[in-house]
Amino acid sequence: MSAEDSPTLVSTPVSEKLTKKALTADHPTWCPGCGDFAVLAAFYKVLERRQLPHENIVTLAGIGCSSRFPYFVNSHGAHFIHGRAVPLASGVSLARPDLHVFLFGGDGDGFSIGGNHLDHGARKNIRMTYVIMDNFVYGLTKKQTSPTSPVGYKSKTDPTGAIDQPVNPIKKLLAAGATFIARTHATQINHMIQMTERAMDHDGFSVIECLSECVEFYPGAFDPANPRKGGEFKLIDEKKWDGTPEDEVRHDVTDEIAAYRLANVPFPGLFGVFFENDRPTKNAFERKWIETTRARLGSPTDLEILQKTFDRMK
Amino acid sequence: MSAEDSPTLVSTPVSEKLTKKALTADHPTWCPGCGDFAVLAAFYKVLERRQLPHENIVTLAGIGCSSRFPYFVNSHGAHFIHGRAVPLASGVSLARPDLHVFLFGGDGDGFSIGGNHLDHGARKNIRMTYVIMDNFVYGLTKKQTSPTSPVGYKSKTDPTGAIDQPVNPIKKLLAAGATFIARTHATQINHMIQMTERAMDHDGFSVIECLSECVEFYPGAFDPANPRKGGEFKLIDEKKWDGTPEDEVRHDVTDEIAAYRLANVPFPGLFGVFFENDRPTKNAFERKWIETTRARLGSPTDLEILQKTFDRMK
Amino acid sequence: MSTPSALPELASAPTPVGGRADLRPQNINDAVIRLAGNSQDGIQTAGAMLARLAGRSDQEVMTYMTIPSTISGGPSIFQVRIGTGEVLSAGDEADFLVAFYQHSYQDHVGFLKEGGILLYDSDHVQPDLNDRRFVYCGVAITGLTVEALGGTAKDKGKNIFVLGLIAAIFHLDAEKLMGLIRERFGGKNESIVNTALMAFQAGYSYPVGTLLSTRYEFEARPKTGRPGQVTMDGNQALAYGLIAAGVRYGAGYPITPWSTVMEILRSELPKYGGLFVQAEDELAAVSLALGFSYSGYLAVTGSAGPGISLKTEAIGWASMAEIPLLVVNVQRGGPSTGLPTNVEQSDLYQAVFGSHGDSPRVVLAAANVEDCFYVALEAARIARKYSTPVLILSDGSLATRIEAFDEPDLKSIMQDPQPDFTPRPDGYEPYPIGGITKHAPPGTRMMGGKYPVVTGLEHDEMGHPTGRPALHMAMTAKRRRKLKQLAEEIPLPEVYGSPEGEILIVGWGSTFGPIREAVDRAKARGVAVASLHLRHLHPLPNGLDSVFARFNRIIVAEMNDEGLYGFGQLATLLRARFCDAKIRSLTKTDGLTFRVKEILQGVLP
Amino acid sequence: MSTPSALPELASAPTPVGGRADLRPQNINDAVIRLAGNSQDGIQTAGAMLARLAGRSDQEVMTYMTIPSTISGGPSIFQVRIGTGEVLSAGDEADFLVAFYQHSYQDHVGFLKEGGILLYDSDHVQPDLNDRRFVYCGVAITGLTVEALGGTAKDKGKNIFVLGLIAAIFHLDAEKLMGLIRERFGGKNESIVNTALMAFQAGYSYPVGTLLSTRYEFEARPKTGRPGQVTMDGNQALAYGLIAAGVRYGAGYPITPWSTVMEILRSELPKYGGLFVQAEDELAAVSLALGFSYSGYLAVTGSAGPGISLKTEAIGWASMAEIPLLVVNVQRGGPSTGLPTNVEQSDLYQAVFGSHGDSPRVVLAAANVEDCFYVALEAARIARKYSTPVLILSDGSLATRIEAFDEPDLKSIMQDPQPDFTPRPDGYEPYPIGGITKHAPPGTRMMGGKYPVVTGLEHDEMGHPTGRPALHMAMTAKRRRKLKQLAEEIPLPEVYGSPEGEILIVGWGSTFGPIREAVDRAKARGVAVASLHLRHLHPLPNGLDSVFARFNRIIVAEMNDEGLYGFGQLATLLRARFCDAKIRSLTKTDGLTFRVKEILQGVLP
Ligand SMILES: Cc1ncc(C[n+]2csc(CCOP(=O)(O)OP(=O)(O)O)c2C)c(N)n1
Ligand SMILES: Cc1ncc(C[n+]2csc(CCOP(=O)(O)OP(=O)(O)O)c2C)c(N)n1
Ligand code: SF4
Ligand code: SF4
Ligand SMILES: [Mg+2]
Ligand SMILES: [Mg+2]
Repeated sequence: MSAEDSPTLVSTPVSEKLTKKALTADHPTWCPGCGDFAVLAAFYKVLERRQLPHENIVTLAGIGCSSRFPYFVNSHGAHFIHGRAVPLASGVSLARPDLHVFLFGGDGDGFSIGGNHLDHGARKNIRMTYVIMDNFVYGLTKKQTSPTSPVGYKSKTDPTGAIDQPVNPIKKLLAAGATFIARTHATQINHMIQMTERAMDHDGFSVIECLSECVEFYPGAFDPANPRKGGEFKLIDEKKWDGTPEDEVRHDVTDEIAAYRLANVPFPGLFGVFFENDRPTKNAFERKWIETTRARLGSPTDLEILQKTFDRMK
Repeated sequence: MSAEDSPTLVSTPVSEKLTKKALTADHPTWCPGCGDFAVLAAFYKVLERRQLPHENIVTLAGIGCSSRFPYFVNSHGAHFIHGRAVPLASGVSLARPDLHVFLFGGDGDGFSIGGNHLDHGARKNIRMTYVIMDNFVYGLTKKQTSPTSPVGYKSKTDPTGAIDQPVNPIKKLLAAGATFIARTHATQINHMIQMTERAMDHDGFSVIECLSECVEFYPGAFDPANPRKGGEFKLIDEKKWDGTPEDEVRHDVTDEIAAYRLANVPFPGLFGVFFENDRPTKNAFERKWIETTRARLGSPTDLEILQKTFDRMK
Repeated sequence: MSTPSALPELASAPTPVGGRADLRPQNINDAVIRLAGNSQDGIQTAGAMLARLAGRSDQEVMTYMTIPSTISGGPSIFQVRIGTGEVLSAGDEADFLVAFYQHSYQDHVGFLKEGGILLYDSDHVQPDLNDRRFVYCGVAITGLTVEALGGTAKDKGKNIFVLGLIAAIFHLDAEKLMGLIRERFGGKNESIVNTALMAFQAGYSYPVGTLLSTRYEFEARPKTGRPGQVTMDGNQALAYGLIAAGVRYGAGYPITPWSTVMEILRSELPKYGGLFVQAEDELAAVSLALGFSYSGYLAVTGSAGPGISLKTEAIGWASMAEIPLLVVNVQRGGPSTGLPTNVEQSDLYQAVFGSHGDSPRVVLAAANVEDCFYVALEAARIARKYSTPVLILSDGSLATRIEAFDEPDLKSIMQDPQPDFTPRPDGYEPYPIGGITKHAPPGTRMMGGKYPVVTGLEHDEMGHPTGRPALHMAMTAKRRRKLKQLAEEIPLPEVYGSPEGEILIVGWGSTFGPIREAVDRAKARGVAVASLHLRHLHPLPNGLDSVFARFNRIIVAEMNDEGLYGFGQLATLLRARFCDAKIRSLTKTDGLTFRVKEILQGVLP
Repeated sequence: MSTPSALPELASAPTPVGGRADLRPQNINDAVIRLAGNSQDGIQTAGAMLARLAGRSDQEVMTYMTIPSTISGGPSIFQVRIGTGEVLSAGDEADFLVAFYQHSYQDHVGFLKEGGILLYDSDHVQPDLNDRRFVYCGVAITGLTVEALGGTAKDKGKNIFVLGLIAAIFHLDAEKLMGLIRERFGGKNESIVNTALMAFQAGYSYPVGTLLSTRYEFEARPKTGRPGQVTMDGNQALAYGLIAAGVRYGAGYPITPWSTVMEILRSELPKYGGLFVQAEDELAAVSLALGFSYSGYLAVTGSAGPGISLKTEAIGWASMAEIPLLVVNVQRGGPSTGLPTNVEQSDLYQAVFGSHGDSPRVVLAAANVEDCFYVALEAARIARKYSTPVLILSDGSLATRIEAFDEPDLKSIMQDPQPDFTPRPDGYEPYPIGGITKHAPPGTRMMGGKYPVVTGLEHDEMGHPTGRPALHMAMTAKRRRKLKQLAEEIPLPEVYGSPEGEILIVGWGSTFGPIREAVDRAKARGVAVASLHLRHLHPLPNGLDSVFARFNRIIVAEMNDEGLYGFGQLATLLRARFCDAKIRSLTKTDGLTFRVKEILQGVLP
């Protein structure tokens, strides 16, 4: 058997239209006004537009407010343990090329307890789309300093203001080798939709850091970044490769050093695609190995392969 | 009590000279020819030169061939569990400003299972000197692919050659925020000594990636990099700030982007200091908080502080 | 632990008082007041003030609260039980229910005892007045609060208005309460304090006489010769207990219901020259704590079940390297993420057996809020004396429950945090086979010139790794022996109730109160039931078998599952040790604390 | 498991043979050969060929080896026991010792039985010829090898030279051995094969007759009607068992002695269209495996103790979310990093109780190399049927020990790895309270339009998180019930030896062989000792109490510590369940497998 054979059996596109209604599950338990609602709305929109086979959508998450996402999407899904959603999703992705693996989580889940898995998922370039709802705080556990909390932020674990330098998510992802890295904002639903679509079209480990406000424990965290509140939402000006002189100064998303430099722009920073390249995925490498191996063997059954091995052990 | 008061009692410099003999403990269990012997020799040399108070040297490690280091140094030391030596060392460093905290380990210990702790130790800038003996392989467990194994390396877990893109340690450390990052080679004992001395003089989280050959499972890994074997050992040309035109093109170790660029040089890469800056340590921040708090309180005894708290709970 | 002073009459009355509330005696010595609203209504603030007032009035008090499963907002209750006798549990039934909303009324009226008083916000609640079991007392809480505060405060202030109402009904000391309000809101700007006081006054001066024919008054029973009381919740008691025990360093990662311990320590330790680090995860937290302990400062880490699972490898290292360490587990409902905001005692197995290999450790559990304080001291004493990891089990009910207890005599209790840096003589062995390990922290001069390495590999007396068969046997025995030595010094707990008889209820952790109250109630009914509370769970005290021999049935009541073979976790440990088939289980896993009547039903034939 | 065919005479003889070796019968049916040298000498290669030859010759065989604690190099032994009767343990004493160096001689001569033969390299070893207990047979192994190979190969080839010598002394089938040499070195270049064959010939043609007056020959006792044998070590058997069980995906992280399982799976699974991932740590490994299992493909993860400690949180999720998963623990000496290259059975507690909360899981243990294969099948069957995590315990002695066993009938055994993607009907409930959970893997169409979420929070039948008290009770019971149902279908293991009597030795895991051999030897001495082997450790099979009732003493022999109360880990579990005070322990923690005589000494009065 090959992992590829089987799922295709059932993934034949289904004729029923994927409506928002069909995608809606439990009513979110988030606080009224929480930025995560917008992320959910954008995700519904993307799925409606793309009309993937309903049964092939998988929504996975770790633990946190944001990680409750899978309950609110009517798709196959799993709500895992804190910080380990990337390897869970890697298992799903590597075994099942027929599925669209979406992963949602928070800054604590992704950059603190889960930070190592993020890096290794990135360097191995395992195909999945991962949206990190960054609210600069631990929401579910009620206001402790998170790895992205800015210096000075007063939380329950830093009553006089946070002192540790925060993680720079974009730099972290670049250094680790993620092949698609973007940044967006929960108040910018169209931009969010656009980023999500590009991420899911990317064949590799694609991550979107989405600033998403925690109105309960860090209200106004992104005020300056929020155009609705008079802030600025500065987009990355991507190269159009049109040969014009203006294009010279535009950002080449395949340029790692340039992306790293853009990641230094201070808060609220830039939004859009920082980096994208098409390094082969681990999914592809492993599949190739499987195929080469099997081709070399001819087409024996599983029983024949094992029998042969045992014969050598006589 | 303040953590600072006490240790000074006992750390009064000792008159006996710190000789190699006094520093030597068990005979290393490493394979004859293992690169780690040279790292140990360099460390003895550094300690002999610096004449730290013997009792204030602490040698810590996780698990791996390289992590057996503490047994071979006659100093206070601990041989911890796999991958968690950075937080162990952080505890020692934060509680005991009187101690010189040295940490040794392998690429698996540091970049694979311990990768997250490395990043968080770096961003928090916890004072310690960490030497990672990178042999591109899991030595102690006998030849599995390590996070730095190059693509194509044939190990027991990649019989047809490694396929995952390896970690780039320098990029990882830069992105995480380490404040001293250097690279050296076990065959270059003088360079190693020099790097170690600069690292220990750096007030912050200082890391040295030291290429150290595993003669048992990856002999010749660094042949091209080994001048003794006719390879090249290309040093980073650091800025001298002498105003000369030649200095223009030299590397500014405080320039993060430049350092990131240098990290892209393909194997065997460059050697020397990639990055150094003097961001305040977590040790300093926390101590300042302690001092401000205690200054505000006046000089009550521990009993008085707790009694006052209880009085408020009546 | 508090000693019984007087039996709470209302709560121990086996038959409902019945009839009308105004038939109840004016003097009461026990009342259960449940405030039911939404979590943003500040009912916890009001409830906590009642608890603190009781503490200051030398009364016993215990609170109980629920946390909604939504992230913020949602239905929530806060319950206060106040008594002049001993208060052992938060109460099975309420004497007095305050319902802020219709859902509060509907969800909780079943908890009100017959003859109890329903105080409801008539602006929101329409009770079924035909149900003649209760006394109805409707007050336009919302409207009157808005009116009193001038309409600017929206819903804010209702909680304090209700506090005033309760003060009037129970004849509480209004002056003291206003003092508490001033303390509570004092740090903020003046107008907030004034608004709160206005709300209180409005409630206090409400003409309750028009609705109720009786005013209640707590019997004045001053506890002679005892010090004053302090009022706090279990996590506070635990955190301050650690400080009293000389713990100055620690590390943790947030998780409900452990987080507040770490938040307190993070804020408080710098005052003592110490430090608490919020780590990137639980693996780092326990490792940091071990770094602190290795450095000479007995340190603490903690979590709830999921985080403790992540710490088991490092705890095993502490066993092997014989490093003292305190590990707090504020248990919640399990397994996995489970029921984060509910209570359970299902992590005992993990505490005792959770690491690979034979890795002996000490396990203690706190009985009530007061004991959270003292158990921390005992844990630190043991960790230091035996150079061993000690797990302290608390749980989600103790974490948030407020109790008043006799103020500890800090002067005689405070422990010195200072490590021993005196130079060690020549011939020092880090791991003496015959003795108990006492590490020389780094910074200590070794006069023989040989410096120690502590290690998780099996080792000889000097800490050198070794695979020598005889040595592993000897070292395993050494690590076992010290805990056996500890077992010898642990006092055999006293039986509560008749020292022999038909039934002995054995409990551990927060079931302490309900089990005692069950014994009291059974006694009142003339049934001979006794109880035994185990605070040291591993090692167990010696001599339990002789106690068990005096009873015909031993029933271990605990909040965990009966397991595959019908026995809860402590019951299993006891059966394995004593092979006494009389030992049976009374277990439950509904995420709620034991009600006294559940215990009685479970144990009485 | 092999059934006993004939008792090994030499090994079961209670009194030493004594006198001179040439007095021994020409026909033997059991010989213990110990090769002692340094690990780089290739003694494992030579030993493994002897084992394989025995397997091909329908003989029983068992090997035993030590790994030095230095990273490479250092003293090492490889022991082969070959018999035409049943070989149950690697042997308490050697009949034949090959000493490559002086230290090999010194360290191992005590292991040679009286009358045994010492074959030594006279270029390196000077034995004490005055010690008349042994037969001395000095051969200039180094010199002759160098001579035979032309001096270019340094020390390489000594192992094969010795193989030739042994073949001559034991009258082994030289043709078959040369075939094995060709197979072993065949992949590499031709000259290597030729060199090896030259070394073999040199040893085989050495005039042993000048030194020994007797040649030994194994009795020919063809096992009629049985299939051929396969020869492999325990980790190979386990890995291939997993493949036969339809496991196609897995993830792990290296650790001794688990690593070779993962190395085999990493190389083999692609042939079957599957995949094994080397993860960044054990936390990731178990999570990846859960991702595979969640996707529909029953997956495996594994480690030794330290890594299993890291997996306990995720295993708890598998309990709660009811995801099938296989978790292999190849146990080593503990606690902590412990004794990585030694054997111990001290992770049983962790296997059963290692996660927080009440998180039921299944625990099985392999008895011998053959059983490593079959236990994998049983584990996969249970995991699939009950949608549960199953822990498989093996240990460091099984991992590297080579045995020959009857070739499995793969045709009837092979399991289909294919997930069930058939669309689920309307009304599908992921977590039916009444039934056993059978997840619909992603990719499965849900005809009712409602797609399932699997979760580690407590949940209702649909997977919605809930804190409802009654539901947590019901779901906890559901998860417990399925394991009780499993317990009903597990066969009660048969008693080996007399079905009732004085002493019953209970064992689990790799103590199987030595315990059986102890029973045989006791029988030979006329003492009525029986044994019972437990393969299903959690849940335990029902009905053990009725077996225990037939014996006066129940002694649980296991390689772990006696603990605080005097009982090993399985003994503790059995005592807790049955409260039978007859159940006592025979434990040891010297990092070595049980010797038969240790068991006899321990159990006989
Ligand atoms: C092992 C473990 N540790 C800790 C927790 C407690 N916990 C739950 S969510 C969370 C962090 C939440 O922060 P984030 O990931 O940023 O998500 P948010 O709630 O802000 O969306 C923590 C610490 C847990 N469930 N498991
Ligand atoms: C939790 C845990 N997992 C795995 C191991 C096994 N292990 C020991 S050392 C090691 C890796 C060694 O590689 P590296 O860190 O590069 O050190 P080296 O031996 O190459 O110097 C591993 C996987 C362990 N001891 N503990
Ligand atoms: S606590 Fe914050 S992050 Fe969580 S649901 Fe509420 S607003 Fe959103
Ligand atoms: S195995 Fe490799 S890394 Fe380990 S001691 Fe030997 S040469 Fe060094
Ligand atoms: Mg967050
Ligand atoms: Mg390495």
